[in-house]
Amino acid sequence: MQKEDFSLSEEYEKCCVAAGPECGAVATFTGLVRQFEVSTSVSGLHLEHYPGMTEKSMENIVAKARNRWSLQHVRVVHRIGVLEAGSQIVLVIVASSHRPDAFAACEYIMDFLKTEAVFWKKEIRSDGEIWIKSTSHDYERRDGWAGEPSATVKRW
Amino acid sequence: MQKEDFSLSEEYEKCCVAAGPECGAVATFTGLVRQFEVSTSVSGLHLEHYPGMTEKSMENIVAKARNRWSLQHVRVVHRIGVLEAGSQIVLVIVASSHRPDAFAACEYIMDFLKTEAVFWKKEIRSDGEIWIKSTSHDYERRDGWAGEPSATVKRW
Amino acid sequence: MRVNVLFFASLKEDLGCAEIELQLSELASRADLFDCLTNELGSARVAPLFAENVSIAINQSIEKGEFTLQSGDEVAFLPPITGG
Amino acid sequence: MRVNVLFFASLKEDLGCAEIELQLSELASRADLFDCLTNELGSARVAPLFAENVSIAINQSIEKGEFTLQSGDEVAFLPPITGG
Repeated sequence: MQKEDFSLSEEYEKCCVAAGPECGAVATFTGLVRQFEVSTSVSGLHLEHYPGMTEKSMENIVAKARNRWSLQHVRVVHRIGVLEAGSQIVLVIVASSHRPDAFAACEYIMDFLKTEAVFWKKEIRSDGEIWIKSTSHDYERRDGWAGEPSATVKRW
Repeated sequence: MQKEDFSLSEEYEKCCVAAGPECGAVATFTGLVRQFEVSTSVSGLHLEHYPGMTEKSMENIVAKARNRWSLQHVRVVHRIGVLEAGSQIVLVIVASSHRPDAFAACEYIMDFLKTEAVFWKKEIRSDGEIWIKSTSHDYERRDGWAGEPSATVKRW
Repeated sequence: MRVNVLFFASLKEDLGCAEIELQLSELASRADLFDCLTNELGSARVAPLFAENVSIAINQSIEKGEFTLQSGDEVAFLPPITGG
Repeated sequence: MRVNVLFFASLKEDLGCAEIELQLSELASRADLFDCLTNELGSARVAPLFAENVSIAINQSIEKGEFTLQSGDEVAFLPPITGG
């Protein structure tokens, strides 16, 4: 959790060192503040958190991912405070021996960050400030991870 | 296609500029040469391609991904020649307004690169050199993308 | 006993304060907490805390049912989280 | 007419050459191509080209069925690709 910006490049270098010689796959995700939401112009985002509880909620998500897949390194960096349009908000980096684990864990962590990490976001729009709500689509994505992994790969 | 190494950081910077203000999500994947395969030590990988045909096969994969999802920027960098253990092999960067498209397209491109891009790989092992084969798992992953996207998100 | 109560995000704005220290009796219940808040802040101002989608965390753990408070507990009112 | 034939990866190693120029008659068929390669390289050496999982590309397009070659065509023998 930090107010400062992060560097994908630095975190990637650290990840490769930490993951070691059995690492074959690194998946990353970076979330950015979009300048437009539907037809409204957004000049920035205010991210509020609950010091202590937010960290615990994020550690819990990472622990669940590490428990589910074989991962060599996981790093989540999340910014808080006021972020201008175009700014980086969140970074997830996952290293694994194999591609499927790296992709799945990275997407899993993002889907749970979107629904279970303790953050509140307010959009700073041309027509005022508005606290945003989770979408039902976010919950559907999270719930898609429920149950045991099946033998068949299913896409959407 | 290049013999030289690539920089995730440079490609990410270019991607953010190219993707523009509607970009909210950047997914990346980097494939590395693993030092161990099962119990065998691997000192390097020799990647052979068919100049012209390999490029066409990769452009075709990217075009299919662009056709299927709403993407602002896609970049694939692939190295050829002899790569030492720990080296970067391939980089895929995808930018989109929304997270699901960025993740899906990045994974789709990797799954098709693994099965339809014209490359041959030889492992340089402690016990000799061996041309490696695609695994049935690679084909299952590719075939998981067949058909129309369904309304339900399914995981594995 | 004294208990610290925190308000986050839209609730902080609705109530116009981020934090309030309450004087409660030992083992105060959920109902005692709401009564005390209503006395301190007025019923109009605390109305948003009664919304169904507002969660209460005691010492940073969500408590969905009944609870009793102890001295030094940290109580927080959380609007629905919107994630990272 | 002259046609250039390329061999990749394990086939290049098995045959001990990356490229051979063949002299073929106009509109040479798949069978004519294999006959000519056998004459040039010997039946033992060309045996790997007959494997079921070997693909033939004409001017960088895979041809699974019959074909006829034209002057200047680029023919390539490809072992199963193993991807990026």
